[in-house]
Amino acid sequence: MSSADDRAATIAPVGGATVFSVDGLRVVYGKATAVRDVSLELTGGAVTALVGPNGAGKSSALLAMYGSVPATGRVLLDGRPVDGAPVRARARAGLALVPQGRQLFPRLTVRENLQIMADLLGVGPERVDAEIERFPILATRSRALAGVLSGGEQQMLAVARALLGRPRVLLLDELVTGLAPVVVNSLLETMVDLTREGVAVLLAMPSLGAAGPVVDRGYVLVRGELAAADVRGGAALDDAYRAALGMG
Amino acid sequence: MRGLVGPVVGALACGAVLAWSAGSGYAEGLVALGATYSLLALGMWVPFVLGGSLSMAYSVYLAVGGYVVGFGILELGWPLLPCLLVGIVIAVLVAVALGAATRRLSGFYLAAVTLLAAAAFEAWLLDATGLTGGSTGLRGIPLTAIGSLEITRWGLLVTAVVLTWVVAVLFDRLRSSNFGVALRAQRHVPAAVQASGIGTQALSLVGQGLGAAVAALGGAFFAAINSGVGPETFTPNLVFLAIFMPLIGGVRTAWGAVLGAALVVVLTVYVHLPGDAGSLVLSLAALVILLLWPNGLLGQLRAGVDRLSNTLRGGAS
Amino acid sequence: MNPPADVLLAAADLTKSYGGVQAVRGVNLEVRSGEVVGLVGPNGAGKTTLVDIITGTQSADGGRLTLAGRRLNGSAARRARAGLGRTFQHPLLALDLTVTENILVGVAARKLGTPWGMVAAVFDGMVRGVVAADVHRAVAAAHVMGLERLDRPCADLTLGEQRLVEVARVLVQEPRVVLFDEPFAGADANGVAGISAVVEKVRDEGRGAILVDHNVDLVSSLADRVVVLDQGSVGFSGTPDECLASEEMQRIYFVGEVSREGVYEQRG
Amino acid sequence: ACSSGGAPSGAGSAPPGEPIVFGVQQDANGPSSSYSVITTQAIKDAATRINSQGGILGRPVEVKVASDDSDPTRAPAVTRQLLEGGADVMFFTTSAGAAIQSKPLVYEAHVPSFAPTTFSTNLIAAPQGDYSFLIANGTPDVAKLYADAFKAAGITRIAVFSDASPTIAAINKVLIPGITGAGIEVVSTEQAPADAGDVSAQVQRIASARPQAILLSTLGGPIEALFHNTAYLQTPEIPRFSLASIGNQPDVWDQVQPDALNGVVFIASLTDKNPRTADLGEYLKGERSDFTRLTAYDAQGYDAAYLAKTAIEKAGSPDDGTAVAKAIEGITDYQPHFGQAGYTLRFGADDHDGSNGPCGMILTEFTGNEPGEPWSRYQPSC
Amino acid sequence: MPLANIAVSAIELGLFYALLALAFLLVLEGSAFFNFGIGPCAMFAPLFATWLVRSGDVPVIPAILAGILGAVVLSVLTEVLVIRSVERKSGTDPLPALVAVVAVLFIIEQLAGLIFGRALTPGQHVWRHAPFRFAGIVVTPAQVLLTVVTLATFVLVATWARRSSTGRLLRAVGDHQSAARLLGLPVARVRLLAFGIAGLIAGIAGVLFAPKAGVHFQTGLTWSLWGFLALVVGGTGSFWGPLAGGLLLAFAQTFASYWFGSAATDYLTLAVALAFFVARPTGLFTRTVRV
Ligand SMILES: Nc1ncnc2c1ncn2[C@@H]1O[C@H](COP(=O)(O)OP(=O)(O)OP(=O)(O)O)[C@@H](O)[C@H]1O
Ligand SMILES: Nc1ncnc2c1ncn2[C@@H]1O[C@H](COP(=O)(O)OP(=O)(O)OP(=O)(O)O)[C@@H](O)[C@H]1O
Ligand SMILES: CC(C)C[C@H](N)C(=O)O
Ligand SMILES: [Mg+2]
Ligand SMILES: [Mg+2]
Repeated sequence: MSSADDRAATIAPVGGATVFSVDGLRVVYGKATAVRDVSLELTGGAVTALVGPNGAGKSSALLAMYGSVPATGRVLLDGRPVDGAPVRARARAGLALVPQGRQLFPRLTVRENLQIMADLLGVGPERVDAEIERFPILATRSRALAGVLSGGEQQMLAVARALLGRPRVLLLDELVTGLAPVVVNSLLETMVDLTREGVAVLLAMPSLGAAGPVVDRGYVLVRGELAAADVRGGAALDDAYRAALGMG
Repeated sequence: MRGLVGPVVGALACGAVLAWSAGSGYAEGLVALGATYSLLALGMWVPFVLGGSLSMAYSVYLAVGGYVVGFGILELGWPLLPCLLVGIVIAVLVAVALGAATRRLSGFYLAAVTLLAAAAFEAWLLDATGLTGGSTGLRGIPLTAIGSLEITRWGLLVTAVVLTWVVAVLFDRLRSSNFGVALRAQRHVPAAVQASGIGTQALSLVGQGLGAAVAALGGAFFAAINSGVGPETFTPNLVFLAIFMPLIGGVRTAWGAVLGAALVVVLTVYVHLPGDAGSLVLSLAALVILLLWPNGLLGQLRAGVDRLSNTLRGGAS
Repeated sequence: MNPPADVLLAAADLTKSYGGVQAVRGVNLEVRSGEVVGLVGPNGAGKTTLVDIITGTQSADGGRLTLAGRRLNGSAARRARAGLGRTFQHPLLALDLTVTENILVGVAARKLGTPWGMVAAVFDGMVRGVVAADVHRAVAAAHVMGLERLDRPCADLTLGEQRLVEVARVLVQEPRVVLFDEPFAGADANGVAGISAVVEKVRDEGRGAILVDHNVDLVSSLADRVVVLDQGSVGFSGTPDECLASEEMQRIYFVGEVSREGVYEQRG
Repeated sequence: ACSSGGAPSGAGSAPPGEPIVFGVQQDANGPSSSYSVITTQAIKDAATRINSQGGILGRPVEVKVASDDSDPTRAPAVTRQLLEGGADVMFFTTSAGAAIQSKPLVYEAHVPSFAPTTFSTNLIAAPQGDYSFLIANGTPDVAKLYADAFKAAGITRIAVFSDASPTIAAINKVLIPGITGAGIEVVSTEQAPADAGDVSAQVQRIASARPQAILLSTLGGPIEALFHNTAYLQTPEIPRFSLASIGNQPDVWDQVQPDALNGVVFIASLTDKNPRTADLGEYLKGERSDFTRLTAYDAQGYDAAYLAKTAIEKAGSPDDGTAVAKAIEGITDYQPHFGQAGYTLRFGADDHDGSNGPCGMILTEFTGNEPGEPWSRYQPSC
Repeated sequence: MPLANIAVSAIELGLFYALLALAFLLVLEGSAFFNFGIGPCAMFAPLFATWLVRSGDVPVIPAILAGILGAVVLSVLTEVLVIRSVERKSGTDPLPALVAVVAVLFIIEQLAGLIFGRALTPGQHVWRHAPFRFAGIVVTPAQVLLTVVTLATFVLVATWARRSSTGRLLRAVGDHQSAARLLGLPVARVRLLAFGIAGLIAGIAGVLFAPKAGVHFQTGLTWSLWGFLALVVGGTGSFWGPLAGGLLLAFAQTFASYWFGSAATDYLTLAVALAFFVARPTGLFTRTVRV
């Protein structure tokens, strides 16, 4: 973990261009409103965090940004509105999501799971090979069914799938869930590397945990509404989160 | 409060139907058929709607109930009541034996094997001439007396309807009980239910046995009321019809099965349709109901009532 | 092998392989009364498989299990009745049932243990319907976990909330040994506190627990002993402090991406 | 499903007055619908003709039809509906299984009933057979006919192929003992479900028993077509005989391979030599726009209606069903529109099967895939 | 040559079962749904073809093609008009859609009875030729045609599903539909494709088998049950499962009848099925994943 601390000092200040933003996002399930009027911005080269307790609406917000659940509000990718655009169009435009839970195809092999996404994005097989190589476990089990992998292995596959299209905006729902610390560290390192290439990263999670040091700025979501916005730095975000929950 | 709605409305409906039918042989016939269908649909409701296992052997349990009544009264000279009980016991035993033989099968694999079992049973009814009367079946079953109490056809009919009411009320309670909750849970997450300490195979066996008992009751009353039963009386086709019933009526309550059964009787026998298109109209009606209201008629009714009471309450406050 | 009297769960020489993958190889493990055993290890180390073959969710290829000195075998349901309880790494709930109903399964399990129990439950259920006392138990457990609006179908719950329901379900079962498979994954501060309290309660009541999680700090703070699983076998076992300081832990857990390369070829 | 012809048939020329109701229980959608609807139509046509001839006892005839789709569970309710609708005479054109389920109801209601096409004698047997009547030659007649025919043709070893339906099981129970009783050896009995996809195993088993002929005892339909196709391919040298159904199912002829039916002998009930048959053909041609060919079902349905008329007139009123049933039992010389020219139907107190000797049947041989000439080797003598 | 002749018939029957089961499997792979409408689709094709030949004087080949097209349309309509909307409304509960398709089955049956008549309808022969006879074995041209077409269909479908990107997409959608939706895969189109191809295969199976014993309006249910049995025997783990299942089922049925007598067929079938499923409760080919 010490390496992460070192990195925290060297992170570039927030200030890249805004590559992705949502304005007045609202998600309604039946009678319940899960997300109301959420607005946030992601800047290229920065890791942004969205924290909130269970049921706050984080996943709903991410799914809405990706276009997977019906929502209202503006969504801008590179300044162009993509709300109303289908998932496929957003994905091809450079948006990627690692969803929460088991959203793989269990009876397809590891490789096939990646190929499906490669076909959707229109990227070549060499990208599939590259992403499989990123996780040694996946490389050795590329012909196994995704549904027999361990929980953490499945999570790695989900991350590999999201990275296939070299996205410019990465939405990560509970990225580190179920992953061993060594993998967490290396993944966080990967995220930081990606931001160096100008990618915007959004990490949604119920607590900052190990991700604290890499976070440039953050938002706090409570009961579907933003309790704090644009908080700079992991430590400040942690404080804001505690305050929002009334934990001093 | 809410728990009383089903029993009370159900009792009123049963009473109304009986009153309507009194005196008319035809109407009584309809009610007898409705009661038989209801008991079949209720029997299947437990394993199928609650437990999610599609056993197609229900024609067997109906036939067991019917044949035991025929054999007991005609050949052994027994009164009706012991015949009913023996029929239920045999049906439960058959169901448990079949269930045990197929205990590792689930879903559609179970449907396939039970369908074959029903076919084999039908063949056996033809072959076991000594017990079943072969192709003729058992005909001319007389109405017996219980002690000095003379049993009439009308008495049988009232009893069948009352039993339908009792079973529906009991099953409605069963749905939300420990057993019902476990049975419903194992439909989708058998591994979790097992990990809690509940043997899912035993659970569905008990469900199958319970369903078989109720179906046997239906078969027994049908045979007694119509004084005969034969190899073609209860066929697997009936079981296909019976899987419509709870879905049409609504799966959330056992009354859905009863309402569905009643609707099937109305559409296929009661109403006069041009061109004898009853089967077609029934299928179309089932489809339309499923398309418009996937929770069935009662589900839709309940939603409507809820909406109404909401607006009323909203208006008041 | 004659384990000491206070050993609740004893596993000897457990193995399990899938085709070429040997997921668990010769694992020995003990859980004593009042003890929480932390089980950590890299992804794919075999933790979930170990939980599965102990609880009978999957069958083991070999090995012996005892619970309080008694041989533990047979179906998952039988082992659960003998006193094992577990949660699943991915919450396993009946999504069309409500929160209360899902927890009620755990309550019901105590009455539906035998076929005769089931038959009795059928008659009892038909006459009495749902029993208020049972519902109270389920609701109380839900409240312990901080769950609200219990008449929602579980399909409407977030994954984090679903995990809490699972813990509540195993809680009402009152098992003698509970196996938690990554209960903290995705839990917020309240959830962590709630689940921790449950683990503490299990210990305080003289029962036992196996706690699988990747959050080593949390595991260390809750566990009396930590077992490190690596490539299917026990790499290290000791107190949390010993474990954190151990070379094995450092090697297989925190550093050494390098050392994990080729893991699967080795296993094949 | 059910429906009812609301107005009296042939309303235009019908006499006024309270109608006498013919209740017809048919199979409109089920497995027997292919022949049941034909019989029903013939009953309606007969009613039309009866009405145009002044009705029965000066009263019009009304035909009410309801379908049980050959479902015995529905049959009693449908029967009760028709009885409630005032049926004075019942006609079961539905399957025998459904008719048997309804037998107790007509017995209890004291309403006489005809099953015009059924030849399963279960229906008229005790118990509760007192109000049920048959018209077609019963199975004992069929057994005797074929026993005599086989003897005449020098055949002493036969195989029997059946479909696995209860109706056929009931028929075989009488048919096979009847044939073996006459000294013909049945060396093999094979069966297949009515919806079987293949019968080559049955054909080969039959072949290995080396019979001199095969008798098909089926309800006709796909299974009979399948058997002829398979036997024609694999054992063309063994002659085949069949019951009546195939002769009345032109659709089955189309399904059989070219020439596969050539030489098959079956029991026809119609012959040009019977003037009444020709007359009925002419009449129906005028009544029905889509008339193609007269079948035995037409004749039997039509005759059932006229038998009902005769009996009601003899009884003097349709109101007392017992009297009408007695009247039917007294009919001894009705001249039907099927059978050989001199054939008559005869009922009696113990004889609810109107058929009267084998002359109701004509053994007919297929030429190509169509019924051809009467079989030259044997015909029943009247 | 009794055994050889029976084997020829068993193969014919087995290949027909196999095609029906393959149609089932395609829908199952593409939409995780047991489409009991397969049998009626298969029945519709020859009924419609013969109706065209008889009443419209359409030549045989165009009529058959029209029949097969009809089966495709029927299958696609089942998805578009019924299953899709029922599933959308019923959420996680699979029962409403299942019951809806049983309703569709009866509707097709009854409509076919109404339109094409309730009598037995002969199948149309694509290839008129005398049966081939060698060494006492008889093989009909219809059997040759069925064999060739079935094998070709299996090779095509298996290769397509395993190797092509559309085939992969099909399997993904059926495997985890909500994940497919979440990722933006064209779920509706893929399902349509699955139903369409299933209808095509069912239609082909129907017209190729109909000449054997004809079709009538209630054949559809029987055919659905046969195909379904073949599928569960074969298992759902491989596209070759239906072929194995169909042949196994047909051989078991036919040879059991031959060796033990046809009177015992029903009992034997049940006994064989019980024994088989005790050994393999989920069929021959399976793919299992963890809970
Ligand atoms: N499909 C759904 N139908 C109805 N309500 C839903 C649905 N999905 C989520 N919800 C509700 O919406 C709210 C927000 O859910 P969401 O999954 O976005 O929360 P979250 O912040 O991601 O929680 P967690 O940290 O547990 O993943 C919750 O109250 C949840 O119960
Ligand atoms: N059914 C199976 N078929 C093939 N391989 C399997 C199967 N089940 C598990 N495995 C493999 O066995 C290994 C151990 O899996 P297990 O789930 O026990 O790991 P774990 O320690 O729980 O990992 P994680 O921390 O990621 O959950 C993994 O590599 C997994 O891919
Ligand atoms: C016309 C025949 C096929 C009728 C058949 N014999 C029956 O009894 O139903
Ligand atoms: Mg979430
Ligand atoms: Mg795990």
